[in-house]
Formats: sequence, C-alpha cells, structure tokens
Amino acid sequence: MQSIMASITQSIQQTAAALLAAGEVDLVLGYTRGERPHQSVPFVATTPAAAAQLHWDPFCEKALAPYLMEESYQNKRVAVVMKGCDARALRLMISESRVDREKLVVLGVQCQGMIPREKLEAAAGEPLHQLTLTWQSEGVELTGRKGSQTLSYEAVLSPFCLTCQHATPAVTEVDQIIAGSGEKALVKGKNIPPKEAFSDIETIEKMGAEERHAFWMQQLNRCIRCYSCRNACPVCTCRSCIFDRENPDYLDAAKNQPAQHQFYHVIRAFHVADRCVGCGECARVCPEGIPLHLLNQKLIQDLTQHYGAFTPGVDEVPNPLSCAGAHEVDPFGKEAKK
Amino acid sequence: MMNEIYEPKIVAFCCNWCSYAGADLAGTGRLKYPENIRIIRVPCSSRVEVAMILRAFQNGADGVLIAGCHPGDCHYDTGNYHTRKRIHLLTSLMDFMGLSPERLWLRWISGNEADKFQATVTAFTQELRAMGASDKVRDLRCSR
Amino acid sequence: MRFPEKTASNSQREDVKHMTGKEVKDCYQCMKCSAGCPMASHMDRLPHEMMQLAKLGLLEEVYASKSLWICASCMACSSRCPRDLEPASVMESFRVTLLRETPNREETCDGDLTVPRQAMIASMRKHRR
Amino acid sequence: MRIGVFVCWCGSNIKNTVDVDAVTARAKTMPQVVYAQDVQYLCSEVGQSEIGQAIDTHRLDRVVVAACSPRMHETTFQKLMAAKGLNPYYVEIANIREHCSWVHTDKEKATVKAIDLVKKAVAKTAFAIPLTSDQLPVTKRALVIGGGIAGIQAALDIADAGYPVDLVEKESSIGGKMAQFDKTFPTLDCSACILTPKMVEAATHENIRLYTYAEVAAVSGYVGNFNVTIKQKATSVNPEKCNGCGDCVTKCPKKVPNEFDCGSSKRKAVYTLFPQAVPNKPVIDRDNCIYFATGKCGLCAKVCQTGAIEYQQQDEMIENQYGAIVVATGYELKVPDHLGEYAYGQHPDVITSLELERMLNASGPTSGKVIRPSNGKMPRRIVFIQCVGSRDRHDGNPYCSKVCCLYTAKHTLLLNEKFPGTESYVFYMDVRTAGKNYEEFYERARQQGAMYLRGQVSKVEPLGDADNRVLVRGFDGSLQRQVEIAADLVVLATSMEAQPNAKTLGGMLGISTDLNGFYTEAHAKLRPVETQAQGVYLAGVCHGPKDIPEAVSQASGAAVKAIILFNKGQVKSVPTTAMVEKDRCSGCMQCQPVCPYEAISQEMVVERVHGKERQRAVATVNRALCQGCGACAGLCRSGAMDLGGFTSRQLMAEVDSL
Repeated sequence: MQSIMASITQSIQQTAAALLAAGEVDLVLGYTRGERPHQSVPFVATTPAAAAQLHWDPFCEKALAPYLMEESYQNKRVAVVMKGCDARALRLMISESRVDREKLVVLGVQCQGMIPREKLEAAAGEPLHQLTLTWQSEGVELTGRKGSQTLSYEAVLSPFCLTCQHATPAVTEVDQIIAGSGEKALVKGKNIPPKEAFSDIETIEKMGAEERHAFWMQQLNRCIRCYSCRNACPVCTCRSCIFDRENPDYLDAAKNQPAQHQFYHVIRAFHVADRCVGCGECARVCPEGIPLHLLNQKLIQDLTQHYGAFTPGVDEVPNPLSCAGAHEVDPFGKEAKK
Repeated sequence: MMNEIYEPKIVAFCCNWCSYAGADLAGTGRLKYPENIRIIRVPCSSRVEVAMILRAFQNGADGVLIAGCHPGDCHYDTGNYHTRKRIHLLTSLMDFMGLSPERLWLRWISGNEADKFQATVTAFTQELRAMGASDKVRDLRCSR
Repeated sequence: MRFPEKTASNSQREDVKHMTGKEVKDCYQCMKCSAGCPMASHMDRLPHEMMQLAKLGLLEEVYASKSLWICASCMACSSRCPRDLEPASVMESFRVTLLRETPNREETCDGDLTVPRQAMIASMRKHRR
Repeated sequence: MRIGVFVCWCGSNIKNTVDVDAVTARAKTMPQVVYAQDVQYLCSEVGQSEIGQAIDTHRLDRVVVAACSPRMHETTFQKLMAAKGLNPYYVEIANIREHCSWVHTDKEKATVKAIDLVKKAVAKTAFAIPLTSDQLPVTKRALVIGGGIAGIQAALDIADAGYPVDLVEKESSIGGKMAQFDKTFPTLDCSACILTPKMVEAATHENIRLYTYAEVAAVSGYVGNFNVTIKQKATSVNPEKCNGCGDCVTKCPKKVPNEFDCGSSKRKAVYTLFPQAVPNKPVIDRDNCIYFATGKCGLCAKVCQTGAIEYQQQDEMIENQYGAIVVATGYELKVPDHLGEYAYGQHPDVITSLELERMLNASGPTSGKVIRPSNGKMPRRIVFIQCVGSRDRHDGNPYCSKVCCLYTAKHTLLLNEKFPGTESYVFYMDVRTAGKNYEEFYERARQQGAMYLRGQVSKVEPLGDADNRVLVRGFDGSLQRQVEIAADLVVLATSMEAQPNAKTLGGMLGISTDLNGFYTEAHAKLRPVETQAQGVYLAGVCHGPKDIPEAVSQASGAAVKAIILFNKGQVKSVPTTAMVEKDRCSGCMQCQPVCPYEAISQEMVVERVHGKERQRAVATVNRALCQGCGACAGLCRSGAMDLGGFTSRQLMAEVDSL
C-alpha cells in the first residue's frame, strides 16, 4: 500500500503541475529532498516538469511563510505548500498586511507531524544515512545495518507537533486541502498538553532563582547572535528589525556579553509573545541548541493562565498584547497597598 | 569598610499625570526619601518599552520602578492596563530566567499620593539595599 | 450626667441677661476665661464650665458650685473675653442671686484663706482691679 | 549642537540643599554643553533675559533648565524658546527642586543627584526633535452635564455669552438638590424662590436646550471636538402634547415612596418630580407602572385629554458634537445606616438633615411642620449630630462635607423661630464657618438658643419610655463629662458623597477621580475649574463638597473657560503626538487596537523598489485625535512608532545617561 507520505507527495506534485500548466500561478513554493539523508528543503517549481521534484515527508519543518515577503516573490502569483503552523503564521502575516492573500494559492497539507532528525537518529541508535524509513500505521519502521525496528510516532515526533491542535490548516484559510490517503494521523489524537510536552518549563520553574539564572546563563552564553532564530521565525515579520537598528543601538557589536544576549532573547520572546504559532523553528535552527522555544512557551502559558486562551493565527485579532482592560488581573494592586 | 551600606541605583519611569505629579507633591510637601532614585518622565506608563527597562538594568540600575495612575484613573483611559499586562509578563519571564524580578516594581501612585510615593521609594530603596548590587542583568562592561 | 427633663427656662436665663446685660448663650467655649483665671486651681468648676452650665440652663449645678465663692472678681476673664461676655459679671450675678435668697451663706467665708471672701471681693470692686 | 545649561537657585529652595556652583561647573563638562550658568530665579524676568542673552551670545540651540518641576514652568521656558526663534521642544527641564532639593537633606548626595538629573536632561535634549502643534477648529456648542444649580448657572452663563448649550439632567426636572431645600444659609432665603427663576430662565433661554430624564452614554473626541452620545430615556409622555394638567397623576392608582422627600411621602407611578418642576411634564416610572408590569391599567392614557401618554416610546440615543463640556453632576447624601451607633433605620425618630429639610419645606411631606415620624407629634428636644460619616476614617469618608455646620445652624434657627419652646442641642467636633457672613450666622444660631456641645455622640438608643424617645449618649468637652440627653428627634448631618457613577463618567470624559470619588482638578490652587482633560471643566460638588455660592462661582468659572475656548475658535493640538517612521513600519497594525482615541489607521504608501512602483501598508496617526500617551510606541516591535517629545532615542539616552 502506498504510504500517506507518498500519497501527499503525489497529490502536491499533481496539483502544482496543474496550476503551473494552467498558468494560474507563476511559481509553486514547496519542499524537495535535500542533499542529506532524510532531509527536505524548500523548493520553488516554476514549470510543470519541475513540479515532479516536489516532495512531502515529516522532515519538511522549514517554515515557508517568511519567503513570501521576500522581494523575488513580490508581484508574482504564488502557490504555497503550508502545514498547519505555517498557515497560522500566514494568517497572521495577512492580518498584519505583510502578504497579499489575493495573490496566493494556499495548498494546505494535512500535516502528520514533523520528526526532528537528531531525535530520530538518537532513537534509532544509527546514523541517519544508514536508515531506510517506512511509514507504518503504528509507527515508523527503521531498517538499518543493525536490523529493523519500529518506533512509535510519539517517541520521535517533535514536541511541538505532539501539542499541535491545528495540524491541518483550517479549510477556510486555504484554497485546497491536500490530504493523503491511507493512515491519517501519525499521532492518534494529538492532544498532549503543552505542560507535558514542554516539561522543561516546569523543571526550570521548580529551580531556585540562582539555579534558573545559572541555567539560562549557560544556555544564553552560547549564543553567537547569528539571528537564525529570528530569520527562521515565521512571525518575525518586521520590515526592519530593531536589533538591526543603529540609532538607538538596542544591541551593540560585542557578541560575548551575557547582558546583550539576555536583552536580545527577552525582547525577541516579547515580540512573538502573543503571536507565536509554536512551530519550534527558533529552537531547531539554533546552531548552539539553545532551547529558545521555552521562553515562547512560557509566555504562551502565562498569557493563557492569566488572560485566557488565545491561539495566534486562529483566533481573531486583536492579539492579547494589543488590548488590555479593567477586567484583567491586577498583580500590582495589592502589593502596592502594603 | 565592612559595614558600609550599599547604595542602590534606581531608575524610575513616572507617568506625567499621576506618579510624576505625586512625586512633585512629595517635594512640595517636603517629604523626605532616599537620594537613590532618578525619575524619567513619560507621558504614560504605557510609553515605557521593555527594552528601556532592560537597558536600565544593563546600565547598572539595581532597581527599576514604573509608576502609573491607578487602574481606572489613567489620563489616557487605558494606558495603565497595557502597562500592567506588559510588566506582568515581563516580571514572569524575568523570574523564569532567574533575572531577579523583585528588582522591577510597578506601582500605582496617584497625583495626590505624595505619601505613597515617599513610602514606595523608601521601601524599594531599603529592599534593594538588602539585596545588594544587581548582577543578573547588568552589562559587565558598564561602570557604575 | 443625664440632662434634666426641664432645663432652666429662657426666663431664668433672661434674669442673668437682665442683671449683667450679657447673653451667655453666645458663649462659644473658647475657654480663655479659665485659661487666665488666677483662682482656677482652687475651683471645683472652671469659669468656662460655669458659662457652659448657664448656657445649657443647668442652673442648679451653677448654684451648687463652690467656684462662685472662689472667684476673686479680678476681672481678668472679663477683660479678655472675645465675646465680651464678662464671665466675672456673670459669676457675680449668680452670687447676687444666691445672696438675695440667703444673705448669710457659709461660702462667704473660707477656712483655707484668712481673708474673708466677701471682703476680698468688695476690695477688688472698690479698687477696680 | 550647542547646549546651554541654566541652574536655578530658586532663592534658597534649591541652593540650600544643592551645591548649584558644583552643578554648574559639572554641567560645563557635559557633552555638547557649551555654556552653563546659575541664576537666582530663572522664572523671573531677570532669569528669563539671562537665558535669552546667553542664547544670543553663545549661539545656543538647545537649553537645559535645572529648576522646579516641568509641570510648573515648562510652558514659561517653552515660550521663551519660541520668542528666541527656537523650537519650544528644544528646552528640557531637570527637576532639581521637587525631585531633589525639597526631598533630600544631605547636601552632598543631593548635589550628586542634581548633577545626574542635569546629565539626563542634557542627554535627552541632544536627541530632541522639533515639534509643532496644529490649529484645530472648535465646535461652538457646550454640553453641561447635571442640571443642579451649578449646571444651570454654567449653562446660563455660556448661553448669555451667545453660545448654544445643551443641559443634560438625569431626573425629569432640573433643579437638583437645591430644589429639595427649604431655606438657604446664611440669609435664610427661600431656596425655591431663588432657584425657580433660574430654572425657568434656563428652560426658556433661546440658547439652551434641555435634555431631562437623559444621561450621557458615551464620549469620544477631544477638546473642541467632543462627540457625545446622550441617552434620552423614554418618558412615555409626549412633551409636545402634554399640557401639564396633572390629570394622569391624579388618576394613577400606583403609589410608591417619593425619593424627592427621602421616602417620607408617596408619589404616583406617573409623576412630576416636584410642583415647580421644569419642564413641568410628568414622566412614567416604568419600573413601578402597572401598565408596564402587567399590560393592564392604562388609566393615565384614558384620562389624558391631549393623548400625550405614549407607552410605546423607546429610549433614544442622540449624538451631538460639542466643543467644551462642563461637568456638574453633584453628589449624593450618604444614607447613614452603616453607622449602627446612631440607630438610623432602627428608630423612626432618627432622621437625616435632608429629611428634616423636607419637613421644614412648606411643599414637603408635612407641609412645613416638624414632627416625630414615630407618632406625628411635635418634638420638643432635638439633638443634632455633626460629622456623621464625615471626617471618619473608620467607617465613613475622611473628608469634611463642609456644609453641615452651616445647615445645622440654619436648622436650629428655623426651629427656634418657627417653633419657640423647642430645644436644639448640637454635638460637634469643630464648627467650621469659613465663608462670608457664616460666623455671624453661627453666632446668631447660638444666640437664638442652639446649644453646642463639643464632643461626638457615641450611641443613640431607645429610651424605652412611654413617648418612645431616644437617649443620646455623648460627651461635653467643656464640662469634661459624659452627658445623656433624652431626645424626641435626632438629626444626623450626613456626609456628601460623590455620585456612584462618577468614576464611569470620569472614564468616558478622561478625567480622574480622587480617593473619595470626586473629580480631580488640573491644579489644586491655580486651575481649580479645569481638569486634566482639556475642554472638560468642573462645577459644583462633583469636584468636592461645596455650598451654593461656591458651586455657583465655580460654575461661572467653568462657563468662562468654555466661553474663552469658543471665543478663540481654535485649539492647539497636542504637539507631542505619536509619529510613524514609514520606512520601518510593517503596517502590522498591532498598535491600532491599543490606541484609546482611535487615532491610528492604515494607509497605503507607494514606493519604488527596483524601479517598480509598489503599494505597501503602513500605520498612520491622526494628529488631531492623538493625545500623546505613547502606548502604541511602547508596543511597536520594529520601533517604527515613536512619540514626539519622548522618542525612544530620547528615553534611551536618558536611561543610558544614568
């Protein structure tokens, strides 16, 4: 039986080819196989023939939405392949006037969840290039030199995908849903609460203040401020970033100062606080492996706990930080009375 | 000297209509408070950016006080609600990162609460004295 | 102290007014009379209390007070009263009222002091000081 | 850039605590500072000319003034700058008086702080940008909220100046609290006799439009251009058809307690507030009307000869534009049942002074007789208790209600005059008679027989005698002992309180309330009529307890403020508005919902990229609407939104300087 991945891939290729052939779009933005084993990278198909190179598997993590703001995409009709998280980011971008929905054909993929390659490698106990993967309904079957084993999807999927409530883009947000045939979901009922998936947060919260500080110093001190986290983030959509600003200089050139790192990461977390779609790209792309997503997730948890649930890119704007009112909690009133 | 009292540096952002006026009234009433505070006037507490707060800490401030009108009394209707939300999240994130959120105070001080302004500054100074120099967010290149 | 059901009638207070030409009701209890009274330490009721009692119509208490007979009529109170009520004259009017009822009263002499009250009062009045 | 620093001594106010020489010397070494000088009084003419000369001599383009609070003299120095041809926002004030010399004693430390404050101001002014204000047109129509004596006076004054006024009153008649009074102190004028002509004048004035039985529902806009929604409650009586005959009132079968008489009489469900009501048209109280409860009855409609009763009337929302708003919403009297020791509500013969006032009033529930509510007989001995719920931090309001001393004196006088033989005892803590002829009035009350006992009453309890009298336990500070008075009637001088909805209305108008719920004036001494919101003025007790002449004076003051505004015909917009750096703005519009004035909108800009024209969305600020709070700038991620006078660069520079 054809795996769901293959069926989605086929469906994407056919749709893309048809759109290109009909001249409905100038280009199709999707994924193709990367050079490294089990890696998918962004790919632009401009001809029906090239559409055959489009590909879909659980390694298509890269968020495609930010590409749409790039110069080469302007004034073009674009079809874009979108996972659930990407589509949420796209909706934010549309509501924030960053892209023009009219010029887009959105192909929403019934996302099955993404698998971090390192996690898979670690679980397999073998280098990825030695592995052949087969998508079974109960899990992924790994065949390597050591033999064959089946890992449950829960064991290998990204924690972001385990908590994801919007894997498939909403029908209203896309022009077409690309649903594969066969086994529908890698994770049955993706409803793992964020607290479980990001148990680090609780672990950190339980630390003493000094320990917490030490933990983050250790993490942030590795930062080389390459800005990968910012660049990969599908909601970091500012036309010009304050961190690139020279006057006032929010950051200076020195890249070995912990205070500067703290500054950068606190502000970065704040800028996406009420807009983060939880794709996890920031942490994934970090060359130093800093768990940046924890800051985002912490803010999301705080917002949810004190100001009610809000799902960026799903719920209607205004975002929580753009509105405030008398009815909200006042953590500063009582204290001030003493 | 061993027992020398540590004199903290406090940067305060006071909204023009309430807290700055309250501080003025404290002056008019000749109420006394420690010299450690430096007040920056802002039209509304919601004008304060998170970046400014962090920058103050980086520059060696041992405490940052943000003071605005009481909820419901904002000269601009809703400004202090925004402040409240932003600072609430910021203190929580600072706490999460072990960045001494107790050094960041948000207080509601109205234009006629000179005594509260005095009490707040005095209490904040005393607490910061007890805490000693801030070293969590400070830019170590920065001389005090 | 519970106020009696009937306090002094206006007419009784009128008597004081008639004798002294002063309206005790106008007293606002600044207590300056008591403040400057040289005999205050000997009195059971201070001059301002006497005024207040008179004002409230509690005349029985006024008449029962020893202070009436301690007062030396030095007129310090009268010369300083901001309402021009002349407390000394008011005191005198009460004394006169009582003496008219019972001319030879015990209180006219006091064992503690060698000078008879009445004589002292007379002397003060005679020498106008 | 050439910055000049001027350090003020403020006589000895600053000089005594701050070493001004050291500050001046230090200022000279600060970056970009080319000149520094200390002056005895900078705000004086001499001081101003010193600055002016220095600007000329040293070609200064920025000025830092180290002196008192900018809230005090900022405009003085801004005017000087303008006179010198410099932008007013090129002057920056370091507050070394209120925030330094007055609050510190250690001269050394205060001097260090003063230097820091100057350094901060120098850093800020180095990044100052020139700001200008626009002239905005003014709608020459005023709104007066509240139809009591203050509101009526303000409306009449503005109308007499030739400007149209709308007067909004929540009750069905104007008149307010004063209409409930019998006599007024210190002249004992009949309240109605002096009020009614004013009411009629207001109703008939060609420039005044009355909205009775109406409330302000929403306010938007800014000085000169307020947009106000007035909710006209349905009166169910067509005012055009009604001739005020009163047949409907007579026939109405439903009786409810009359609020105007503090519930001591009954009124009908269709009613006029009081006999001299203006407009003298009844309204149907829908909460109590049988027709509205059951759909049956309809007697009033049947009996009305002009067919004026209209049950189908709906509440109406009326939107109007105004240039200025006078707030004259008055007060409520605290019902003193929270003070159990005074037995109000427990014993019928313990009443409030307003209840006594209504009894004394010839058109009141007892037609001018004073009776004991328990048995209808005349009281002989009446005890007045002052400061009931006023000056009481424990279980009341901390402030003085101001008028009670005088109206109690008035009550004792009226009782003595009308009913000789009654005894009035007044328990008081202080008698406050500041006001023209007030001390004389108090004197008259004493001379007429009011007996003042200095000391607060601790307990009022039933005496348990045949007459069901009450025993008042107090203390007389003069006699230095506890006193008990068996009284026939106890009158409580209750506290004046802010209207319960004062805060809501204040929120709409953008004016704040103090700790007691009264509206806060712009300056306690010098701007007692204005508020923090430009174009909104205060009149009467909504601002704090006042007597009638004070309320009327303030009303006239408020009226004049509005008239000045209308005469000018223009207002200057706030110069320190938000501004968008379009190059940086992504047009994400996260700032839009933050703005309380709806001043931010999206606009498309056309720009050329690689030779091609492209449209792009950006945020834009309506400078007329923006009031300059900066909440948007505090949120903007890319730093595209900024605030004039308080730019990110300036504030950062201040932070960095410390």
